[in-house]
Amino acid sequence: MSINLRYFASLKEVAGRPEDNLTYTDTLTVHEVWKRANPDKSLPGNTLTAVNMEYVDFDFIVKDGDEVAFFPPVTGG
Amino acid sequence: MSINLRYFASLKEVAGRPEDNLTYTDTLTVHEVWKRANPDKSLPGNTLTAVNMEYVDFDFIVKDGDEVAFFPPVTGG
Amino acid sequence: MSIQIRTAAFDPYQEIQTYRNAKTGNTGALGATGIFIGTMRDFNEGAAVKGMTLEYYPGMTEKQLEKIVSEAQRQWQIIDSLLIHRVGDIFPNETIVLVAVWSSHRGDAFDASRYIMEALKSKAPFWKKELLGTGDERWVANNTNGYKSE
Amino acid sequence: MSIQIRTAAFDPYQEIQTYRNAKTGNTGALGATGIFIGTMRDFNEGAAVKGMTLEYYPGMTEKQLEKIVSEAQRQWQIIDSLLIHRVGDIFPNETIVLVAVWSSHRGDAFDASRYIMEALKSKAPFWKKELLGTGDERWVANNTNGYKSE
Repeated sequence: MSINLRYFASLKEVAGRPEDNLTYTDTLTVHEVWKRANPDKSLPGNTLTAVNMEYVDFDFIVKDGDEVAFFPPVTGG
Repeated sequence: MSINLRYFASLKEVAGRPEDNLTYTDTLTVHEVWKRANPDKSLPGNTLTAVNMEYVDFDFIVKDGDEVAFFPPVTGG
Repeated sequence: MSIQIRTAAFDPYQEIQTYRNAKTGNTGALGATGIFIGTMRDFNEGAAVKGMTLEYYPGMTEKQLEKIVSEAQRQWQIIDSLLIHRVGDIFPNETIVLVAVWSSHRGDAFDASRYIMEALKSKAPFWKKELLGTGDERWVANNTNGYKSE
Repeated sequence: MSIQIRTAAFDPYQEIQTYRNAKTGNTGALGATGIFIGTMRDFNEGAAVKGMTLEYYPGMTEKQLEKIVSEAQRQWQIIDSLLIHRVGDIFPNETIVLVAVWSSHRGDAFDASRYIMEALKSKAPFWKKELLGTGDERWVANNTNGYKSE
């Protein structure tokens, strides 16, 4: 199975790249996706996560083909 | 002593005139001013009153030269 | 700060631009603009309305509007404000009132513009007489509380 | 209802007029317009700011803005609304965001425009990176709650 990862704003700097692809065979939560893709970097505590452009919790389980995004608190307006 | 009276909106129709002058020798509240100037018409219950363009209560005591106004609830905006 | 009473129709967006364009200095502190525009509807309380006459109390109306804007300045951090109110004969789709408040932060612009509108609606001596579709005339009896959705 | 993301500077008053002038029908029901304009300041959290880059998440940002406006339509009686948000490089005095809500009664226009702004500030994926007067860059950490005066 394969998912696409996207990083925005300061999380893009933390991850060191804007996007990513992860292939996996087991069951993964969003938080586990981060750890698998960024084994040497802990996920900042206030990070927001989205799957297919909808907000989800860290323990949301991803599925094949999902787009998983990591970003800091939003600051628009 | 003499005061000027002004009537606005529906109160102008109740009083039958836009303004008035009242001469008096005793002590008068705003409510008594209305009764003196309009002896045959009772003051509508929701009437607002102003003396010299500041809101006052019905029992406010007028003085020589005051401008006393009577008008219904305001409906601007 | 500017408070104006107008006898002729005006374009609220043109007024705002003209007013602000004439200002210089300190614009970098402006982070928020809160605006309310009240427009004449062609219906009210179940009846078609063709036109309206807005009466006011020259002198007292200005005085009360100044008190309202001063109170808003006291309660919130306001950089600038513009308040324009029509009087006389008004027709549907014309602007009755414009309130614009400029501040650094949005809470002040939102709160102060709403405060000015609500205070104006309850304190400023203006009275509307409607000319109905039937040809009858009627005084508008009371303004509602705008802090509650109707 | 219109939601737009813009990469170039825009004049909020011109946008409102152009948008509404293109509409026909039912204008007689419009009694209230509530507008908020967010403008880039030249300072933030104690530091001079020369410019800003607004990043967003194409696709998700639009989706979240649509949800916010839909929720406002569900909660309040809205006739029309316009929401425009800048992205990319922005300079002081340029408009960052415009929210306009048209309704029959003022409570709806005030409440809905403010709701849209607050929801946008907490839910819509936009991120500001400031270029300071010192030449340093910094990400803006957090939006404040605009229901409280700051």
